[in-house]
Amino acid sequence: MPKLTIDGKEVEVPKGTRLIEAARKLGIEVAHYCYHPGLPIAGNCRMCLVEIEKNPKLQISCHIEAADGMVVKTQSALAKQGRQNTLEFLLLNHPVDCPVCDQAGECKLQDYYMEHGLHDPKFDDNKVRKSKKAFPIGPNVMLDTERCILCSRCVRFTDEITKTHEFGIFNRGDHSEVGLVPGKSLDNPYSANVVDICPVGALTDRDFRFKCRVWYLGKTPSVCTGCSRGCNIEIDYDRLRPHKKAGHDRIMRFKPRENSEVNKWWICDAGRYSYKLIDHGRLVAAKQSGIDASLDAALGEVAGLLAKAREQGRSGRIGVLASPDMTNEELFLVRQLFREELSAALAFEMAEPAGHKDDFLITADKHPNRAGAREILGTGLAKGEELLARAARGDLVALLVFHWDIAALAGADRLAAAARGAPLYVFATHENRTTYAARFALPVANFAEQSGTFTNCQGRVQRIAKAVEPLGESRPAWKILCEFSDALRLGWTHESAESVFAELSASVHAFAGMSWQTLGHAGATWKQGQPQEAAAAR
Amino acid sequence: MAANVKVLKRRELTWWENTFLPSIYAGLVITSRHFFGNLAIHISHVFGLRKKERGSTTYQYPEEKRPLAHRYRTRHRLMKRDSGETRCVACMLCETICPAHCIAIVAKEHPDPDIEKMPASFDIDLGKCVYCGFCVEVCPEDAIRMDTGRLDIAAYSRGGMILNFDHLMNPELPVLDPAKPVAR
Amino acid sequence: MQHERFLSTRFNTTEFQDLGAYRKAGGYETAKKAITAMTPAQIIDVVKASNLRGLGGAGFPAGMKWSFIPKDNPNPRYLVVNADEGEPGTFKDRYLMVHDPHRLIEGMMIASFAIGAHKAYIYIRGEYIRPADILDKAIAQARAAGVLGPKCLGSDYALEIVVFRGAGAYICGEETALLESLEGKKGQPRLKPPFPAVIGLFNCPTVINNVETLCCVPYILERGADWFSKLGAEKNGGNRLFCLSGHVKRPGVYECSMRVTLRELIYEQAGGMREGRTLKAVIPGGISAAILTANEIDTQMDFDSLKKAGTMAGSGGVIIMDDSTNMVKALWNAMQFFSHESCGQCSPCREGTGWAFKVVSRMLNGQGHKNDIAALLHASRNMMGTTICAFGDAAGTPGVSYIQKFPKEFEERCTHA
Amino acid sequence: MEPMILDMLLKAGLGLIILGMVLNIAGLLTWVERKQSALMQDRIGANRAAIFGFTALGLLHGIADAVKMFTKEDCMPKGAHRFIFNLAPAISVAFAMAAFAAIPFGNTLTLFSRTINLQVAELDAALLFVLAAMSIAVYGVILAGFSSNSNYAVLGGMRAASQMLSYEMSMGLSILGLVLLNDTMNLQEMVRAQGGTWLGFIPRWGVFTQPLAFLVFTTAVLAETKRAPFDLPEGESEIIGYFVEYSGMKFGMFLLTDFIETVLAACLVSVFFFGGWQIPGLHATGFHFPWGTTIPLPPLAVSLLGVAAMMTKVVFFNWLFMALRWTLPRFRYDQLMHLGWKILLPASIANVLVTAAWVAWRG
Repeated sequence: MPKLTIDGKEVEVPKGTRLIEAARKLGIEVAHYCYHPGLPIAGNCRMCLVEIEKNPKLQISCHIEAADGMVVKTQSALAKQGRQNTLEFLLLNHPVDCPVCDQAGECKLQDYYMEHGLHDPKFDDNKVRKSKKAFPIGPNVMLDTERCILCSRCVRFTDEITKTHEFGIFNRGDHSEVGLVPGKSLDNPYSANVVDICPVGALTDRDFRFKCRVWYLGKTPSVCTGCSRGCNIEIDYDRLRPHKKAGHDRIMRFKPRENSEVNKWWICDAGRYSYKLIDHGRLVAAKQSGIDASLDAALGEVAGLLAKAREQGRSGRIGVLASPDMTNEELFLVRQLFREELSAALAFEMAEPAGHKDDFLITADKHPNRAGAREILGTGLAKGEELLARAARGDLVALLVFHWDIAALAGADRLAAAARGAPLYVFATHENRTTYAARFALPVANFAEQSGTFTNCQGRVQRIAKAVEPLGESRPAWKILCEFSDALRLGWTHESAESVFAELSASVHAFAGMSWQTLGHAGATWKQGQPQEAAAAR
Repeated sequence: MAANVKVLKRRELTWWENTFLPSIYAGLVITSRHFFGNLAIHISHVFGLRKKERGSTTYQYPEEKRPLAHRYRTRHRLMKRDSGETRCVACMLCETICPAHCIAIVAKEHPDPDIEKMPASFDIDLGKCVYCGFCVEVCPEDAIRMDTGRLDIAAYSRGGMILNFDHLMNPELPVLDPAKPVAR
Repeated sequence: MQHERFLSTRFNTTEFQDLGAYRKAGGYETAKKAITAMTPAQIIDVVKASNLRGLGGAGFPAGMKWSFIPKDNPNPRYLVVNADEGEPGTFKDRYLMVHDPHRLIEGMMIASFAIGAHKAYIYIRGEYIRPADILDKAIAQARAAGVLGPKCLGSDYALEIVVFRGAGAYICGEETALLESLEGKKGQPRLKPPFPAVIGLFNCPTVINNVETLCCVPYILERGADWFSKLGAEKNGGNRLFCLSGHVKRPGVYECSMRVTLRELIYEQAGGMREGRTLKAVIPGGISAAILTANEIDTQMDFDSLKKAGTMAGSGGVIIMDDSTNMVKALWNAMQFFSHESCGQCSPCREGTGWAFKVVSRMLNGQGHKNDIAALLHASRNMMGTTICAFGDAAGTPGVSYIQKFPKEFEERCTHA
Repeated sequence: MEPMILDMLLKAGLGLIILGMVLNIAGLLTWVERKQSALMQDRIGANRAAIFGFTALGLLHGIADAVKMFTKEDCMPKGAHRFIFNLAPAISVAFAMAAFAAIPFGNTLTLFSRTINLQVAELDAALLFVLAAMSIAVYGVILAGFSSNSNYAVLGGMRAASQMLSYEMSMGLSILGLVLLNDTMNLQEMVRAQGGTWLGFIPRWGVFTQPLAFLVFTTAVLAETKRAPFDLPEGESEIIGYFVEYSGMKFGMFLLTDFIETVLAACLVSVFFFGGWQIPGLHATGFHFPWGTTIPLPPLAVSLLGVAAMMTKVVFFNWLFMALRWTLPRFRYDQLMHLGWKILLPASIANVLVTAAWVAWRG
């Protein structure tokens, strides 16, 4: 373990660590463009110059390995001057079209320009015009070769991460430009990651194009719900400006959030653009057989029904179809309310067609929390289809369905049969054929509108946080469950998902020892050893 | 820290000054001089004399407009390129800097990739504008200026105070339409 | 000063392109002796003792380079001959390859044996069509005669030589860019370390040597390290081919000892300046070297002396300019070359060469701004020492040295506000 | 009976004429105020109101104002005392106008062998009447403030009342000297007593016999009109006055009261100190110049000249008061009280004592 000094502070790092990472460990950010921790080192931007004692020349910190006794200065006048000179070179042929550039505001050229204060550039000639200005290079990405500083991150990404080799750098000298290999188009399932890694505005997102300036964005750390991988994301939403007309999309984009245990720095395109579902096609008001109804009436009816069933000792004939789309907290409340209090007929899985998967991030299971549901509710439960069949036989006093679109999975006929046999109450985020067929459809908040935790396929419990307010009348399912508990006088006092999680971690083995704080924004992997504790208890 | 205090003594007024009569008299002389001087000029004007002298320093506004300093900030306009298109590229810096939040821009793609971006809509709510001129200073494209010289801004509704893109591009048009509905 | 010549003795005939003639003159005997009677370590020691320096430009001791090949690496090893003679003002390797191709092959054979390579490449610049053909023919002849192949000269040693033609990029003369190019990629220098001796061609240990360097090897083994090192200067063994071009009476390739001075090269070997002209400036080692003025030519032409004089021996391309030369035009020429040949990988060189060229163009047109000299120096200095390969230094050197040595000519042209 | 009825009719007619005249002058003063201040301040002043494009130098603004005030909504604040609120402006304006009854606008006028005294009410105690009428005007102010159910209005009313009371003292005392000298309280008699000259060219006007009284009275009467520099009760732009809750014509009545009082003040100053309708050198038979020349005039002409002189003086003093209003800055309240109680009052008392001593010494 070499021990070295950076800016007067000592640090010990594993052998082979590059200086830039060693500095990062001390909280010192060395300006860089081509270096990316997830990509091979190219060393071509020459921005991360630092001064190393006993070395006459400045060295690039992304390439030099930390050695014992090294004394590195990142902020010496020489190092700063070196970086400033490099920045001047980089900006020589950059069009500086920040006004039209979507990257403006999160652009490393801007950031380092401010940091290095290159306020007296000496270049005063015409810039080299590249062959083409902005043009689309795939379904999701725009390329502007003029803004490119040829850091080759995108080239290395498609070479090393996706191995699809779409990008290349063509021509020589200051006519070099990045481009697609002839005959290719940037359409791999992870294509938009090049937008994130592009330090400047050369690669921009076509979907986000001109939609919002980044400084208007609010950012909330969350988890993608597209599949059971649980990629860490950042929800970027438009902080509603008072003078902007209401009614437009609130969520502007998803950005991957680094988590070395889950998704590294990446996210698939399908997950990235799934933000559109947050505001579109939502169920915003309670529906009675597809017609707008009072939410209070609907809640009251369900609560009354539960209370009556318990009174009459028929609560075992209440069917509850929970969902692996629900958070751990909601599933825990389902368990407490419906299994432990009412001993209702419980299920949370349905037969589904296998989803697309690949060998990188995308998993076949398209639900974010199946692992959590199995841990909390147990694996020995009936399938949703059995509940439907019981309902159709008239064996159930009511059927409560969370999130599932039964019509899409089991078919409209079986849904109709079940709805004839027992009153159907659907708790859904989006309008679909199931909500139309239900006696009452109740709007619930989606993952961007509430906080909670999901457990991904690796057994990693990760927090989501509320980015925007629930749309319309919708509210988080755990709040609805708490309201039912009030009607049954169970004495629950949950005021937040956090307090539910505290109880969950106290009573479910896999979550033992976890707390909202220890999860942090990166999550934590649950305890191995005695899984299926719930099933064992049954 | 002890402050250095210098005590200034006021001059004692004389008895005669204390009556204020001389000051009142002097004041009356001044105002009367103006009164009779201006009166004489006005009367002369009636007879077509002394036309070059003004009997007043005020401007009779609608008929007579005060010359504006060239840097005086008046209603906004959007500048045009040689082709007649707007210079604005919808960078939203003006919207960002505006302390009154009176600017609202929606961007769209420009057919010319060399320009790339242009406003799909550009609204300025003059009812909120504080005429600080920050938008002009911040504009990187010299696309917005406040030099129309137009001060005649009035409307019958708040909605009528909102300038849209056409108004900004054509500052000579009569823009504030009294018939505009009150609601936005 | 008398110079014992050996490299250039066959420059006025083409008969030794033929294997038969070459062998008749004793060719391949040294190689045979080396392969059969010597161990690789012995060969390396001899070469080390001879003070043979890399004659491509960097002047790195050749024996040392060979000894860097890791002994325990299981991967195959390669010898690559850098015949990408792209430095303006340099044309010595062409003479060697055209007039004595088998000498190169023999040198390669010895070097390959010394480093344990069984495959060697000659990376020859694309413009050298005839030399490449001659080499191809010579290799085919040698292989047919059993000189090369699975059993070289009847020994157990196997060696194949491939001639690889470059596509005309100057940067591919840089050894790692050459390797990239050889691997079929875009010719761009690699980050060092690791050095090619550890990870080189196809990620295998590789030695890259210049044509002239390898041509010296058979002589060293034949006549002894002592003879060779005494020929030259201290730590700069042997002779060197100097390519004299420009405003002298007899431009051409001259083989001289490393001890030769620049003055002797110009006034004795090349017959002095053209009629009625006086010397103004000399570039002693190819266009990348710093320029010298007429009163700096008493320096010795070995690597270390020239470095001390503030310039470099480089590739041996001596460019002589008389008093009719416009230095701005000369610099313009150099910068045009560099801005055209920058590979575009590192930002300082990619952008800096173009910038410097633009500034010099402006000066040449008489449109120079008052602060253009400062800008040119700024750009040139900041290119130097900040790039992956030495191209940045090479491209920055002319700008700095021309302005230092001939400031008036530049100032005259920078008068615009 | 008959002459008495005729007398009554004549007096009633005279009263109406004077009333009309005063109201018109007061109305005109609104225009004068605008125009005069404009000229003094290098402006143009009101010039917009037009009938068929004729603006008549802005004179129509008075009419426009009247129309505006009559047509404006008449608001009454919640909780206001309805009766007093309505009564207050009437008191103000009525008593201000009543005071004119005692003002002589000319000597006697002989028409068709009837001698008409150009004074509506031939009161022997006219002076007291005038002072009384002016004092009652204070009630209008106080009541307005009191009835408005507004703290600001009450404060304004109290300010106005204390100011007017303070200055009434000095005003009454300053006139006392004249009463002592002229031995009458009848204003007509007082004017007659100011006829003639000293040394043939100095008119025997009160301003010369009682210069201190003139200064004190003028100051006090200006304060009484509640106009700048004594406009604290109203404080048009800064401090809110007693009529803050008034609108429409009731507000207009307060406004008018100010102007009527200004006319009244001008009349009183003329009558007390500038010989009223007297013209120096004009006798009942015509002009008698000190160097012996005479211009005989018929008695009717003399009477009309007297009326004209009175009018001229009133107009001049109106102009002067306006000029003062637009020249002097407003007093601070403590300065106002200081001036009233500590300067004007002692000065007027001293004036009375000295005059009394003089009268006693002369016999």
